[in-house]
Amino acid sequence: MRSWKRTLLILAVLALGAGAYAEDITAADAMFTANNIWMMVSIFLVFTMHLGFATVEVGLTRAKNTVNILFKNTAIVAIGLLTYALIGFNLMYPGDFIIPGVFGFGGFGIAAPEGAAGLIDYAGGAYSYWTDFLFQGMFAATAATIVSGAVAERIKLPSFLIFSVIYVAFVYPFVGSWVWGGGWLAEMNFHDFAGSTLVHSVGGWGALASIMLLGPRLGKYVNGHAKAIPGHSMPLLTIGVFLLWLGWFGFNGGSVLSGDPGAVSYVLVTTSLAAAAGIMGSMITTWVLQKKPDLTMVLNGCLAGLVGITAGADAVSVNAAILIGAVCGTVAVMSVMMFDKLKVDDPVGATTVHLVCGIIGTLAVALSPEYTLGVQALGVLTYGAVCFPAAFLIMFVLKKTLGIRVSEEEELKGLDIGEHGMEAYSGFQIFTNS
Amino acid sequence: MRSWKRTLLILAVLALGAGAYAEDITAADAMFTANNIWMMVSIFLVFTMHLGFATVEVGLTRAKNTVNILFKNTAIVAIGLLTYALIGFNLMYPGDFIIPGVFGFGGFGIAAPEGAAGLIDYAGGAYSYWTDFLFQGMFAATAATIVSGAVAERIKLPSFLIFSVIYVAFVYPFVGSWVWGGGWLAEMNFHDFAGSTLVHSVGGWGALASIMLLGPRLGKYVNGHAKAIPGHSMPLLTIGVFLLWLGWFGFNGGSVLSGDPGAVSYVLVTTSLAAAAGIMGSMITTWVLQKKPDLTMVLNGCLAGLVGITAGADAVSVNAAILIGAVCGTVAVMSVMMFDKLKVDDPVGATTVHLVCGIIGTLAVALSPEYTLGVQALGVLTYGAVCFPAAFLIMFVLKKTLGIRVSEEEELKGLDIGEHGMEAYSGFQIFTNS
Amino acid sequence: MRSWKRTLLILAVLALGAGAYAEDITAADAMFTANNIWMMVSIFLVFTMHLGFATVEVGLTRAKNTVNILFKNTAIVAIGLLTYALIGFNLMYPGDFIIPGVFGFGGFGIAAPEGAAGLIDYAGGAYSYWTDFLFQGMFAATAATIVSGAVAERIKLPSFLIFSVIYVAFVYPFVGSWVWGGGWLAEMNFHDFAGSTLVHSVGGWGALASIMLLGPRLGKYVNGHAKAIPGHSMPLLTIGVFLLWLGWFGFNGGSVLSGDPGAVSYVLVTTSLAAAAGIMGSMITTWVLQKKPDLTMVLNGCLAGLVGITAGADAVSVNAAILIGAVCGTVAVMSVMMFDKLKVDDPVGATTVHLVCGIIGTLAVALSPEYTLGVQALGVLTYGAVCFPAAFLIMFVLKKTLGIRVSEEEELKGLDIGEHGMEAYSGFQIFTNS
Amino acid sequence: MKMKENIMKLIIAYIQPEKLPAVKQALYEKEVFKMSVTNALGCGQQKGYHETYRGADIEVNLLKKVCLEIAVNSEFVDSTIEAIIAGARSGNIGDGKIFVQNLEECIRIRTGEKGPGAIG
Amino acid sequence: MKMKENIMKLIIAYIQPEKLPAVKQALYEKEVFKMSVTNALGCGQQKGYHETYRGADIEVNLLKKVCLEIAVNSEFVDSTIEAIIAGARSGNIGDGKIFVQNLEECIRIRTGEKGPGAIG
Amino acid sequence: MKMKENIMKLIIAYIQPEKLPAVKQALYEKEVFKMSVTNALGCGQQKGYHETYRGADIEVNLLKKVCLEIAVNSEFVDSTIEAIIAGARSGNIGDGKIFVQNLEECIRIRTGEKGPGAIG
Ligand SMILES: Nc1ncnc2c1ncn2[C@@H]1O[C@H](COP(=O)(O)OP(=O)(O)O)[C@@H](O)[C@H]1O
Ligand SMILES: Nc1ncnc2c1ncn2[C@@H]1O[C@H](COP(=O)(O)OP(=O)(O)O)[C@@H](O)[C@H]1O
Ligand SMILES: Nc1ncnc2c1ncn2[C@@H]1O[C@H](COP(=O)(O)OP(=O)(O)O)[C@@H](O)[C@H]1O
Repeated sequence: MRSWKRTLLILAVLALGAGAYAEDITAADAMFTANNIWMMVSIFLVFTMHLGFATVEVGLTRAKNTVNILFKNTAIVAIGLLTYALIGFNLMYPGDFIIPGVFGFGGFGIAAPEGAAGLIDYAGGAYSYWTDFLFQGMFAATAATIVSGAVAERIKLPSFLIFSVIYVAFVYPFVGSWVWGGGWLAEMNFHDFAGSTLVHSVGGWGALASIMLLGPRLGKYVNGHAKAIPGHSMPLLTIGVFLLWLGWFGFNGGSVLSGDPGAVSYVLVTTSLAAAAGIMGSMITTWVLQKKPDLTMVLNGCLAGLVGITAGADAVSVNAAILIGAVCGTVAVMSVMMFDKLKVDDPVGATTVHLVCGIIGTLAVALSPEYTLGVQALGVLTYGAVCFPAAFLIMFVLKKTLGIRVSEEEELKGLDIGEHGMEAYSGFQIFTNS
Repeated sequence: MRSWKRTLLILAVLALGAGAYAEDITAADAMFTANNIWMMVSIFLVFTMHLGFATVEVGLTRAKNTVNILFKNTAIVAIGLLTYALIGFNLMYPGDFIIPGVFGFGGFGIAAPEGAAGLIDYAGGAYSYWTDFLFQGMFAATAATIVSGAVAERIKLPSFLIFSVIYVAFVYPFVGSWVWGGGWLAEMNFHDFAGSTLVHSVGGWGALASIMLLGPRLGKYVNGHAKAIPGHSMPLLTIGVFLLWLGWFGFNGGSVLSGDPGAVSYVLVTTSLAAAAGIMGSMITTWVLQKKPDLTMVLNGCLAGLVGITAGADAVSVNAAILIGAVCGTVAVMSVMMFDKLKVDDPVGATTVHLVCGIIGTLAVALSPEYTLGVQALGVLTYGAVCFPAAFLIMFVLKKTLGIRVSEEEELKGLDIGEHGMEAYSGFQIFTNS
Repeated sequence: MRSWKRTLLILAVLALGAGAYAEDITAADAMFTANNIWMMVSIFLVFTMHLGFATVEVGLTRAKNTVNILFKNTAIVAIGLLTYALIGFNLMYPGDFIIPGVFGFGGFGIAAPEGAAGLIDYAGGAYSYWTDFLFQGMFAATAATIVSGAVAERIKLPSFLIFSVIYVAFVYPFVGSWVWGGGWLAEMNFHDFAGSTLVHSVGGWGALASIMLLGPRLGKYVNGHAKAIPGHSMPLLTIGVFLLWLGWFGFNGGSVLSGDPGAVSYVLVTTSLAAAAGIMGSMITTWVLQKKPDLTMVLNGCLAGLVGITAGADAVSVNAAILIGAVCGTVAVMSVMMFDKLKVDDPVGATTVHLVCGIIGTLAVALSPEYTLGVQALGVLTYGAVCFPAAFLIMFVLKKTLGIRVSEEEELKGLDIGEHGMEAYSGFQIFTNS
Repeated sequence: MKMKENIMKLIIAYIQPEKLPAVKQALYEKEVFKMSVTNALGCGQQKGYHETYRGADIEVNLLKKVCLEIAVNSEFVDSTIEAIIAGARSGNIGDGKIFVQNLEECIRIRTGEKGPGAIG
Repeated sequence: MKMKENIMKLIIAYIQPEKLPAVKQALYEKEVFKMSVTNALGCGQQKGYHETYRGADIEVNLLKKVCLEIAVNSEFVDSTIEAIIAGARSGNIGDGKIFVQNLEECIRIRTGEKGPGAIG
Repeated sequence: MKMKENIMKLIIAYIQPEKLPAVKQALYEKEVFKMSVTNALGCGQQKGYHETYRGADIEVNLLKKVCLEIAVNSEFVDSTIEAIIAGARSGNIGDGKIFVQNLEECIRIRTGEKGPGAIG
């Protein structure tokens, strides 16, 4: 903060006569600065989502596994940013492809083009090279974070970290390049505005594959029917969901890739109304199906609405946005129950929120005349066909080698003691028998 | 995030020679973009306040009612946004009035004026139509949230939700139109910059009416004198107050309705200093009156200062701002005690913070030569005369029909089990006998 | 929110023909508005750090001292802002010095220069006077907050508050003027971009002096070797660290002192990568040294990386940033252990994170060709030579007069009951015997 | 030994948490001022309740109770029991139980004092 | 007195927390439906564990246990004990202990009913 | 029965929470290694304290205590009691109480072992 340089500047200015320094500022410079500020704000908002994910996952699981979840989510952010700097960014935005539209790689590491090429000319005055990298990098970790919630309370820490590195460094950017990198799906006019499919489904498929290989938590399915394993902190869950909604303003709003007032503010409105409708839809559904309204379902419903609108936030009408939110909120409640029926144990509902609603949202883009259900469905299937097997393979290899599941004893005592040798709430009396 | 389109754009640009695309950008466009970004940032900050309210209310109440409070606050945000989109926005900003200066309605639903009329020309280049809607919409839910805290730990969920819908959809925007909608009080030069009266007192009057009809919590007043019912989480309370202060930067700063550097930054300064003075004023007062300084009082004092400065943040001097904050902080401590003397049970001090300090702040605007105490007082009285009876009526009808209070047994066991069938802190050993 | 004035404006506009109002807007105005918005966003982010500090400190200490820590951190923000308005700002940025380069004072209180001089001309169109004050003011409290964590769980509240007032009102701005105020170290080209030394080390030296006078917590060192005193909430700790990282975007990004897209976005990237590298460095180190990876160490490592990059975020290369982060993360783990060996009891690792890594970061600036290790080292030594004795003196006087340590009985029962007469988690069953 | 056995009793009562204040009140009136309280989970005739959490079944059959332990000299046994009943009875299943045991010895840590005298 | 003494017993068992569901199951099968549960910390042969927290040594020798208190009529004592053992035994150190005491009296608060009849 | 009665005792002690480490230390020195600990709230001569919360009166008369349960063979009773007193006494009101009861039986779950041998 070298205000003294500022002082000098001012003196200079005064010397020249006030405002003189202003002459060489163009409207384009000012626009570039404003646009870039918007993108940086979006970076902060997306960053905040990682805290949101951490608290949601912690809130929906048991106290004895809290440290482990927090650890995973902290590590993922670091892994995401560093691998994205090393490989991901240039794999997802290769510039020109090696296998046209399918695969490209711009080389290792990050470096801004010289001069204006890395600044005002980098993206037509919308943002700088560094802003672009960081915005995209903040997205990258998300895919692994989604998996983290689904596998919580039973996965071995090292195996999870290895999975995350591979999934975030290679799978996510590789498949991402097909749309956002300008690949073949983009050319087919497949539309996924901010990532219902590219981010959320990619994470969701990874989560599904992982929990299928991992199996349910001990005591989750007792002689054939599902038992509840209540999360230990509703306040943390709620804090997380609000932070995620907040972050979504940047996740979707930033995906406009400029500060364009009309476009961005419209996206913020569709995003907010879909989230609100998701709350309402899930509230009614849980009240009807469970007699008493379940807070965790309503909060899942809010996220469901947000994931659902992500693909078409810029393209659908306000009413369509509300509809998408309401449908996703309603489906979310049923989907959580369905996965339990199928004995697929997902402690936080990640597969429901990110996979199921990610698919719904991607298809719903067809509500806008510009896009066709066929192409949207093709995109959905493609990502499923690639990401599920990929995640399954990685986890399978880990299962056969390092092993992916903690011992029964450790699972009972909790992963906090087992993996980290510490408690999350030292001194508090907590019944650990469930 | 269609970076590939970006790529095309860049190619185009390079073709034309760098910067060429920039030619048609005007300073007004850039200013519009910057202003709108500021307003969007304010939206995010005001949104954050809803999380702040939720955690404050949870922190100041008992563990056994936590889920219920979180549920209410989540529902309110959704209700606020959806009803505001359907009715509120056009009731509060009707454009032209049906009953001049008193009542107008612009029709159901939201739709942006075509072209520039919804963009740069919508508000003289300050923000777009959608930005306006969302900023105003984020305010709307606040009034109901304020009530939520005061009625906590004993109100029936359905009745509260119905009350919220009516109060937020009709009462708040209707009375709001008198000032911000350009109604009769605005014409009389009544000044309420960001809503000490229009938002906080409106909520406060609703809270007062509700708790008078609801009665105190069991065990609050034992043979004639007040017993303490300690809140269960000081960390959640503190998180909430900090988030509210943060949100207030957007609540007040955004109320400048443009990014004007001088005006906005001045408002941020008066807001911050009033909050700081509120902390100091309440700290000294609680230390003197209670021997030991009470954290909950100091945090209430901070909010008191913020509510107090809200009406005049743009109009009063820096010293006046500090004075207003200090007075509100001091009064807050005494007011909390006074309401207890009056056997009006308000678990979170909502009536003190939002009503009492909202009134003080509105009157204090007269410290600025531009405004008169008489008109400010008239405004205060008007809102009390309309909102208190309105809220009272709604609650009264609910009391006679659905009932507004849970059974004694449910209140003792806690609303989390009663209304939601779940616990907020599963596994934790908590004494529920108080 | 006077939308009605807006309405008038629009009418005016339409009268003049759309866009007419736009004529007198210059690119410089737009740039000024954009820059100032960026600085205001930075203010919000830095403000958020205070909540981050509060939750980190609470998370790493015992439940029985929670209220006291929250109280201190709330008070400090108020003290910081008010004293900075009264004295600090004009002591740190005196304009011209009384003792050249060493000491200056611009007079009591704050007041913006008239007209453009306080606006567009104040800082060459980068931000307004009020923005400058608030941004700097948000930094001020930080130094005292750092001390707060180190002295937690045993210091007398009044003595701590008095210490904070003096340290924040006089010491911090006085020594700060030597660099940011344009003093002698600035003239020697000592570089501390955002305050590894000016903020973090200044706080760190204060912390070290204080805990040396205060002595370790009861039961911390039992017959010669260190016993663990586990913190009571890992979720609060994690929330705090994420909020601090978020805040750092404003702490470092705002220190560019304008919205310059290239400069700011580059700083955000170096800051993020250093934080990520800090996580990785500490993760590996704790895993190796403690067998099981310790979450608290990894989170300290993240902060260590952030403190480390703060001095050179604008000057070092991307790779250097990663290196600095990794080194600080690794050193942090060892340093925490070392301080325990030295029987210097620092419950939150403030001395490690802010002092040790502040020094490393300041020296690491020499990785950039523009700056020399000699001058950087001189700066480090100077601040140590002034701040440590200053803090020591203040605390020593307090120790001999008011006393700085609570009674043994109070320490055992907890400061929440002792200093505030309340519990942080009313109703929860907590073992208070450690 | 024998004798003492009849002199001091340990009364253990499981009651509904919300009744604790009333029971304490009733005990005070009978001049029983000393007691120890812990919170417990109980399972008895009161069948517990079924809820669903995220659609899955959750059967809560361990209900929150409060456990009182009161050491008294035998002449106080009856009045203590009456007081507990007076404060804790609601007539509903789940009101709880009172158990009485012999106490061989009682020592006041502060003074080392032993026997009946140390109880109060 | 003597007689009663033999009629009712209070069984106190300390078990591993994770065994509680199994023990409850086993007790139900033996038709013992009533019990009180508290969580406790235990220290015994099972030596506890050492961890490091921020590099400092942390010795946890008070391990989480669950305490069961079950009042039964003497004819149920053996079957109750068997059930507890059946549910709680893992063969590892730390499985826990069962203690049996005499119970002088038992009162059902709801009805005031006394003696063996009030137990069940 | 009679005999056993004299062989095993259950010692229950309520102490100040902050004294637990000292008491454990003292017990170790007397070679008493096994015990169970729960936290309790106690109300006794120690009058509790008055505070105000948000200006309203809050009377805390249930103070935090720790409850120790130790089963021992009779020859250990005295040394155990001494150890507890040694560790827990501060001379102030609130130091706590020790209660001694007979123990009819003791079973080690792991081995099924019964009687005095199972205690240690
Ligand atoms: N035989 C017993 N052993 C231990 N605790 C018991 C026993 N019977 C009852 N309790 C305790 O008393 C509580 C109330 O008993 P319950 O049978 O539900 O009500 P009631 O005594 O009115 O029939 C139980 O939750 C349990 O804590
Ligand atoms: N003599 C005793 N007094 C009180 N509690 C005991 C006693 N012996 C064992 N316990 C309880 O039983 C638990 C298990 O005992 P431990 O000796 O660790 O296992 P094992 O009985 O298999 O040797 C202890 O943690 C403690 O709670
Ligand atoms: N008669 C009793 N029955 C049950 N618990 C008791 C009894 N007397 C004392 N206690 C326990 O011992 C603790 C300390 O007793 P107190 O009377 O306060 O101190 P002192 O024994 O030094 O007079 C009490 O808080 C309570 O937990």
